[in-house]
Amino acid sequence: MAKEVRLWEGNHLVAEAAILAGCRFFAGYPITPSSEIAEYMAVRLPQVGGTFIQMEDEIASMGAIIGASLAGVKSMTATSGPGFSLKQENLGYACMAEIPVVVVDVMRGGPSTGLPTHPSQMDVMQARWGTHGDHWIIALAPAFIHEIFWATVRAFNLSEKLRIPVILLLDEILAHMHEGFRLPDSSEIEIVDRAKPTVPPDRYFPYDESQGDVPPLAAFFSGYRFNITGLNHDKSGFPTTNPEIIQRDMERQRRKIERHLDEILWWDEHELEGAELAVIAYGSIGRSAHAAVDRARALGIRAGLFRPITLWPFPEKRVAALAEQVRTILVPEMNMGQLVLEVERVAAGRCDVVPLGKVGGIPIDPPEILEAIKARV
Amino acid sequence: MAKEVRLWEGNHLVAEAAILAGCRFFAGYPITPSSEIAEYMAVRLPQVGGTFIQMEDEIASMGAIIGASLAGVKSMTATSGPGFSLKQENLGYACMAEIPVVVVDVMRGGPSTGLPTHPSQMDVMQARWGTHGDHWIIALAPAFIHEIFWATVRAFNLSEKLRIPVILLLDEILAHMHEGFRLPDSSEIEIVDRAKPTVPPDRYFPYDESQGDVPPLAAFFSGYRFNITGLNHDKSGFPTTNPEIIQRDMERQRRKIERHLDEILWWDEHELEGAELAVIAYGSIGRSAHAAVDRARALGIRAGLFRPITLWPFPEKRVAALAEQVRTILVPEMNMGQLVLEVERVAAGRCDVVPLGKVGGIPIDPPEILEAIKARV
Amino acid sequence: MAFDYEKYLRMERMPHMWCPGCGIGIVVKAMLRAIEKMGWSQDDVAVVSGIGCTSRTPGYLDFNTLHTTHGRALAFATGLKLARPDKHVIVISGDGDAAAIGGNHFLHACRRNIDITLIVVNNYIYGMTGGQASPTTPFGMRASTAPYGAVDPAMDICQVAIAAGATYVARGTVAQGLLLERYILNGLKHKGFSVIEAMSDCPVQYGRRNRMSSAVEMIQWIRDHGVPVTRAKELPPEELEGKFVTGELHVAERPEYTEEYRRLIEKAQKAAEGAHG
Amino acid sequence: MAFDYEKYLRMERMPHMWCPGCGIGIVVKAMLRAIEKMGWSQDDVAVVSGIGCTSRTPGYLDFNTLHTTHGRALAFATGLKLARPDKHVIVISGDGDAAAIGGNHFLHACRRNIDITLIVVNNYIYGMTGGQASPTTPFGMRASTAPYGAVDPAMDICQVAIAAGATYVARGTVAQGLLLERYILNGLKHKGFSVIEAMSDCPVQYGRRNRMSSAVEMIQWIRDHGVPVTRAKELPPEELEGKFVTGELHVAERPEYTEEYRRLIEKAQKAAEGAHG
Amino acid sequence: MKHYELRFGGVGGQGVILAGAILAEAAVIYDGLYAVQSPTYTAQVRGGATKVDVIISDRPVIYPRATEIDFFLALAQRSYDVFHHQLKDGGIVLVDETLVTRVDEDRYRVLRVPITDLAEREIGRVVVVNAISLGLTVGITGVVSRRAIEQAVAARAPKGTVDMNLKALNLGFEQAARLGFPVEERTEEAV
Amino acid sequence: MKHYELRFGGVGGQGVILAGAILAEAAVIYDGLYAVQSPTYTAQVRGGATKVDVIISDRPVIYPRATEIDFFLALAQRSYDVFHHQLKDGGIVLVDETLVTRVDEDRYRVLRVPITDLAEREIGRVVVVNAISLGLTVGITGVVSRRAIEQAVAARAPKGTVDMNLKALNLGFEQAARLGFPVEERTEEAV
Amino acid sequence: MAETRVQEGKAAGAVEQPSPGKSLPRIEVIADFCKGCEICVVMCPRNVLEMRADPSRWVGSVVAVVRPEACTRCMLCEVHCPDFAIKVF
Amino acid sequence: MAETRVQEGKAAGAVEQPSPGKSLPRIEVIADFCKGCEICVVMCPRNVLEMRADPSRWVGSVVAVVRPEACTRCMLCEVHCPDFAIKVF
Ligand SMILES: Cc1ncc(C[n+]2csc(CCOP(=O)(O)OP(=O)(O)O)c2C)c(N)n1
Ligand SMILES: Cc1ncc(C[n+]2csc(CCOP(=O)(O)OP(=O)(O)O)c2C)c(N)n1
Ligand code: SF4
Ligand code: SF4
Ligand code: SF4
Ligand code: SF4
Ligand code: SF4
Ligand code: SF4
Ligand SMILES: [Mg+2]
Ligand SMILES: [Mg+2]
Repeated sequence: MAKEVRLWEGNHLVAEAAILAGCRFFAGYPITPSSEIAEYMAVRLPQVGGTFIQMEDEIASMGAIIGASLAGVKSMTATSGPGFSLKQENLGYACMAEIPVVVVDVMRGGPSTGLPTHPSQMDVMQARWGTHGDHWIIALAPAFIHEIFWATVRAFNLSEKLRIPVILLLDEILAHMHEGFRLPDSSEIEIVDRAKPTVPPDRYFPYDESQGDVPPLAAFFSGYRFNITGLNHDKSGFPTTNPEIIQRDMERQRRKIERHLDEILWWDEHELEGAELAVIAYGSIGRSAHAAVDRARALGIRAGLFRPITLWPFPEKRVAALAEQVRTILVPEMNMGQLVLEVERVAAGRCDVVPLGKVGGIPIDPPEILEAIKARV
Repeated sequence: MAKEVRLWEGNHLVAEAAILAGCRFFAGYPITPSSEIAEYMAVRLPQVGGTFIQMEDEIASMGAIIGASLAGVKSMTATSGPGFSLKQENLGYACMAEIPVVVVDVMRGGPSTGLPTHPSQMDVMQARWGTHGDHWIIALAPAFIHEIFWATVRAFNLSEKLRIPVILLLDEILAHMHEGFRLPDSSEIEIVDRAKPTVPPDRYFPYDESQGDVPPLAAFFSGYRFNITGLNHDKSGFPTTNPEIIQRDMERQRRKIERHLDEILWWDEHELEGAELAVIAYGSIGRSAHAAVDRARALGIRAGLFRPITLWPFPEKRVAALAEQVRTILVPEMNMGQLVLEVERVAAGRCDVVPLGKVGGIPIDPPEILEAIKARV
Repeated sequence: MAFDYEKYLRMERMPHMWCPGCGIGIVVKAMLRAIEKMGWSQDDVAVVSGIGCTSRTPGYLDFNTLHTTHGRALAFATGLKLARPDKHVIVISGDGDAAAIGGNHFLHACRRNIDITLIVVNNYIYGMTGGQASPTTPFGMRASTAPYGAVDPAMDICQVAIAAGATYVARGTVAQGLLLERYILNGLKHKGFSVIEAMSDCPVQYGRRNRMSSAVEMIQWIRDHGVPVTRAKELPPEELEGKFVTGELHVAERPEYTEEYRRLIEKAQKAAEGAHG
Repeated sequence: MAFDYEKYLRMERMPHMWCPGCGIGIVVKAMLRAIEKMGWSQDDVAVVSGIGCTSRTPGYLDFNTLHTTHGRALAFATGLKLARPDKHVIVISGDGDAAAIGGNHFLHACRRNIDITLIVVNNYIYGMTGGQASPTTPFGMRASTAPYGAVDPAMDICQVAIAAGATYVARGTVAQGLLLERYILNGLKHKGFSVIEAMSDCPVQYGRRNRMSSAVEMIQWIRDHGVPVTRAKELPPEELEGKFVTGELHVAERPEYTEEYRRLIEKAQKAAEGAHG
Repeated sequence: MKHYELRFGGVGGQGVILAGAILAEAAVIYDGLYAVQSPTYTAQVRGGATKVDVIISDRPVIYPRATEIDFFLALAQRSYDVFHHQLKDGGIVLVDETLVTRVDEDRYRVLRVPITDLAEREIGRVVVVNAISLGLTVGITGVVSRRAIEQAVAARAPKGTVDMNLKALNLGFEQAARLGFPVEERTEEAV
Repeated sequence: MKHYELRFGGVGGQGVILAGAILAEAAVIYDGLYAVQSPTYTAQVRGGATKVDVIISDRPVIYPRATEIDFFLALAQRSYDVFHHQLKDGGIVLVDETLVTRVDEDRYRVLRVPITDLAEREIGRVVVVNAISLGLTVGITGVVSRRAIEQAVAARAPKGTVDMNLKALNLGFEQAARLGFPVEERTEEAV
Repeated sequence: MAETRVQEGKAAGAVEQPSPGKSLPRIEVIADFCKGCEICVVMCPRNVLEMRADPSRWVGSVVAVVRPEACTRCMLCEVHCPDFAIKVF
Repeated sequence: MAETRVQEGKAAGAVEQPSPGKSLPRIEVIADFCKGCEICVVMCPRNVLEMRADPSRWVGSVVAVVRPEACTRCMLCEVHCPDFAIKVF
């Protein structure tokens, strides 16, 4: 039965989308501006037979969702900057142990307590590098209400498919804005569940490369008894210090990303054809840039927009090609320059890369971006 | 009185250097391979009238050193990967509040519990981006025993001078190796203490731009009563949500780094003259690369070494110039490729940048680097 | 005669941000009167907090004031106190700050018996973030994250403090500001870690969700649910169900941490000299 | 008759890595005998740990085993248990893991009274990292970070557990493996959060520094310093100084968390249906 | 193309953010338009200035914040001061005249209504300030249909307060008419 | 140029890492050479294979790990197996013959001494295995002076054990001599 | 309103009669700080205070001193005013 | 060695005499697991066990069963062997 259009708060839609994607466990600790996700889950999860728990802190929340996921239940947590910092250690555990989980970080002004009720895009680099040690992670930054929905579903699907934590990065504007959206029917939603082992228990190994880059993950209590550890491990999940095994294991983890780029990478392009200047922007500033590009085009300026939704892994190839095409890439972000560093790296000198960072809790609006575009063409 | 040459363990020398640099407070939580720093401090600090405390966890340790530093006492903590992740939130507080502290991270294999007793260089990006929100930080990665000493002293001096947290990045090899070193006399050591206010208490503001990019920091209990918060604040240290004030404050913080690059940046060059290939390596792998370059030169290969000791801020200008000079930059690291990303960014396509990452807890030895050099010339 | 609160307030930052009828102000006043009675110079006092409504206190007070991260006030305070054991460090925390995310630092400050006074303003809720359940939200009561009523039992902060080793533990209420002042005063006088829990009202985030929408109603509820410790001892457990015990719950003498550390320093220095001599 | 430990061991990973005489193995055996008595299928049992020597236990056991991060075992276990309330979750932790870095999760697992059994192997020290002081290192005893003797008083894990709300709390020792087994068994039977503290020896990192270099000496010390709770009640406090009380220290009935949550789900679903109908 | 940017400004607790959501709901659910409601909090607790932007359009809304505001409802001076800057020259400013006294008359078209007084006097409850404001807003701007705002208000009104809120909404429309904005015919089947 | 790379391998608890430090101290403090001692732990607790590299040179040591080992002392089979690979062809392997039995005779020059047995039999304490090993190492390689290693051992020996350790060291030198390596003259003022 | 009174018992030793030798109590309200919470009103054992509506304030009301002559200077109003808005001299 | 005996009291109900009807106890030592800690030796109330030096092992010794006939099958050795190295049948 087709559902009606409703006005959705970004945070609430994340929660509802998670439930539709199969999420049945949420552990969290309140923090502005993400708390509405927890509050919505507190109401809704028990209605669908799931479990919401408010833990004693963010560290515990992150631990709890890994535990629940290991029992085969799709799990999520949500937080903002300070809480995201606290989750980093256990987030790294999920990377190492390859446990599917979804972590929402609603970005607010930072560092530290910063500007709790104001938007920022300051956790973009942390999302990639926040935990210690080499690790791979996926981070999605939707911009429109429907993207918030589909990015949440995709976060779960990628996480399940690749046995990897997926970060959903919102900013406070998107989290708190309300926008009209019709919830799709469950038949319209493709849901991916992690692969289950096909071998009998005595031949099951949770990190068995011979089963592919993403070996199946059995659920605890399902008759497959195995070991999970945050130490480097061999294919059976037991600790090892063997350098070759470890190197291979890490390479396999990297391959999980590299070989699935087609499914992971997601972006939007707007007016890039014939563009001499490309704006690269994401999240709510992606919308601002979209508006600015429209205005620029209206003025006859050949500007276009590349709006990555997948921030990590970064869409390197496409951006490299873009750098080849345009003379300038402008990168407005609500921070002092973060993703622009990655753009610079990928552009590799092929064009000018111009940061347009701004902090203080107010967005970069279309006129400001338009000004910057004009100054560069 | 000139001291004798002694065999120093890297970790112990960090601790002794800290004491000579004026450190009188250490709070920590044990973790391999950094624990010897705490253990040494537990013995030595009370001997010099200082205080060592083992806190309940790394979060508390980080909080305690900020508290002690605010009372005017130079403070340090030491940890390794998992603990470094846990310190991130309060590390960001030190950035925001601009409290001088020194944090040692002895890198071991990661992510997660990883390889606790084996070396890595996997926390390099985390050192820059581990906490949420925009922030600036200094990270030093010494390679030789004398550098360990001087980098520790410099960490304190930069921290005091710039009111910024400084990260000292060792790897397990450097932490546990013993090497001969003669402790300098205190007269040979330049010690920088944070600027004290020169204005009377009623005109004192802890973030007063008019006092320079690094406004003086009064000690608690010194007759200057002021407020410190992790919220964005105005010059007086009270919370503000004024975007202009915040933007200016963040820009001042960035300037603290930019205007003091001369003092902050520190690197070693070896055989770069006429080099066609430059190796960029740091920490113990910097030593390996040095040996490899020597062997390459002996074979008539025009290779040289750029060995940054200051990793963050990255010595952009020098590396950009190098990228102009050479055909290839080779970046061996005990990780899957971290600092190489920054090298790529800075090289901006001027030359080939080749990663040589390795994980699994064993170092990249000179023959391996030599092989890679040969393959590229 | 009116107490001169202005002496201790940063008047340029007043009026404060707390909601009408919020009990935090009552606790802060009791604390200021107690400090005045100690006769301490403002320069010698630090007030440290975490994050939350309660934790906004330091910003209004003219001491050395430190607004830290959520739950970590005691960790920062421990460093501050160890750096200057001769000065006075007071920590003020909300129930979430002290007992949820800050629970571990609370445990260990108690254990060390470090000479810090901790005031916990227990309003049963996360006030600042909008009414989520706290570890002290009573069973069955509502919060934005407990829409069907809390299923977690509430923590008794004072009992945990006692078990963990705090040497002065008292519980007062904002319905009895003068008693509260006395407990805080005794806590400040006490050498060792002292915990004063102040049962307080949050009409906006807790009261509103639990049929007590005015501060007056909540304060009444608090008054009615507190049982003085002397009386509590005589009551059967059933009658204490859903109530809390007030008064000085625990006073003990144990070595204080900074003094022990001073002794350790002497010992270490003597040993080191011995080694040289 | 010899107990069939092999049934529960991953024999291909044996012998285990613990030092000669280390008490952890004694605790693990008691735990395995208790599990056997419960008659549980190995598929239905998860053993979860943090980091430390004790926390290496899961790797040797043929259950669903989870070796998490330092101090966080109870957090992971809480998620696991809530996801499958019908299964059995046992956590085994060291004293540092449970009471230092893990203190907060410990407090709140006790408070929630979630049906998990926690076994704390208290060997007074951080074994794995090389003998640093733990929150249970007795006052004055030496550790690598307490070279002049510990100045922090030791935490009484059981007392904190009781104050925080655990409903089965017992303390045994590795000198009395059969009693320990009985406590663990009663803990496993108990519906609610149960804590069994096992006083254990670490000859290498603790004993060596404190003039008990052999396991036998340490186990003797443990035997001599435990006072059964029945006897402890009769002794004056002075005589308990420096000793620890053993036995079942606290057994209570309180609503169990996952059952309460099941009820909440029913309530929520009824309410939601009501809203639809 | 229809594209209208509105801003409601007040202080925490007044409920302007909810009012913005109701207006957006009227547009999206009942009029089939596109809309974004986008709030700004300047303080975490009561008493701080807050605002909400509502952008209503017949095409998808790209940028979710108002940049060229057509209509600004200010229920607190502080809020006016902080948030009026993005108003178009000549844009409409509607203020509660007892609460907002200093307005830039030269730049904007200023309308004054004693909204809070009316709420107390006519309905007897201050909470209906929002419903009155919505009536005024829609009456003045016509940005959504009367029927849509009625349905939206009714759907959001707490149990037992629907009539009171619709009455207040109507009062708003009447006030708009009084200010010279035409009254759309009343829809009776609203509830 | 003098550049000598040594490796001592054993299992946790045997103290080879300390032995490496003492040798490095002999070089640095008493012989005025450059040296790095660089340990490797493969397990956090007892019983795992450990090794320590000592590089002694008359110039500053660049790379702190051994890559072309001249001399390898192996006190455990496991340690030999894991750590012998970087030994030079023809390099010297000294093993405790009761603990290490399988050695690659074709590649290395293998010397066998029953070090642990000697410690028990001649000195009566297993702990002196390290001192004997140091005597052997220096006796065989001459990498530091006898006087230097004596001073280093004496300085590191726990109170009351100096004589025992020096006796063990001497035993090591004697064993080296027995294997055909010349004995440097005894320095009496060592302690 | 008797049932909403919240009083601190004599235990705290604070409730006194006005002493004849002293001047009459002066009760000062800092209206800018008063948030109209009514706590002082219910705390006062002598009905000295009352709330007064004031629609010009976002909180809607402010306290007023209506029977100053009855005041015993017990300080309960001052002690319990969370807003530092009432002072008894 | 009497003074180093660590015994679990009768409370645990475990110390029994060998029952004449049953076959003699068989005590199995898994030498590969035994780390020579001596705990079983001091736990045994009947002096059934003894340590034996074995320099070929890094731990230096291993347990030996010297008086099997005295064994009461009380299981204290087995229960307290941390290394799963001794079994009493
Ligand atoms: C690490 C972190 N997590 C969460 C938050 C969000 N937060 C701020 S205050 C608070 C709780 C406030 O409750 P309480 O401590 O009881 O203080 P109150 O506001 O009730 O006085 C929370 C969860 C934060 N600032 N930092
Ligand atoms: C976050 C973090 N901090 C510190 C460590 C280092 N660490 C590993 S185990 C351990 C303590 C072990 O002590 P305990 O819990 O008592 O266990 P035991 O080894 O004594 O059984 C520590 C501090 C870590 N792994 N992770
Ligand atoms: S939200 Fe609650 S605790 Fe916070 S200021 Fe308001 S009433 Fe006080
Ligand atoms: S170090 Fe201590 S706790 Fe760890 S295995 Fe050895 S004896 Fe046991
Ligand atoms: S001091 Fe205040 S409370 Fe007491 S009688 Fe006077 S007005 Fe009433
Ligand atoms: S208690 Fe204070 S704020 Fe409340 S009504 Fe009285 S004077 Fe006003
Ligand atoms: S069972 Fe073991 S402890 Fe008991 S008597 Fe026999 S050998 Fe001794
Ligand atoms: S207790 Fe076990 S490990 Fe120890 S000596 Fe006896 S059999 Fe060997
Ligand atoms: Mg609270
Ligand atoms: Mg321990």
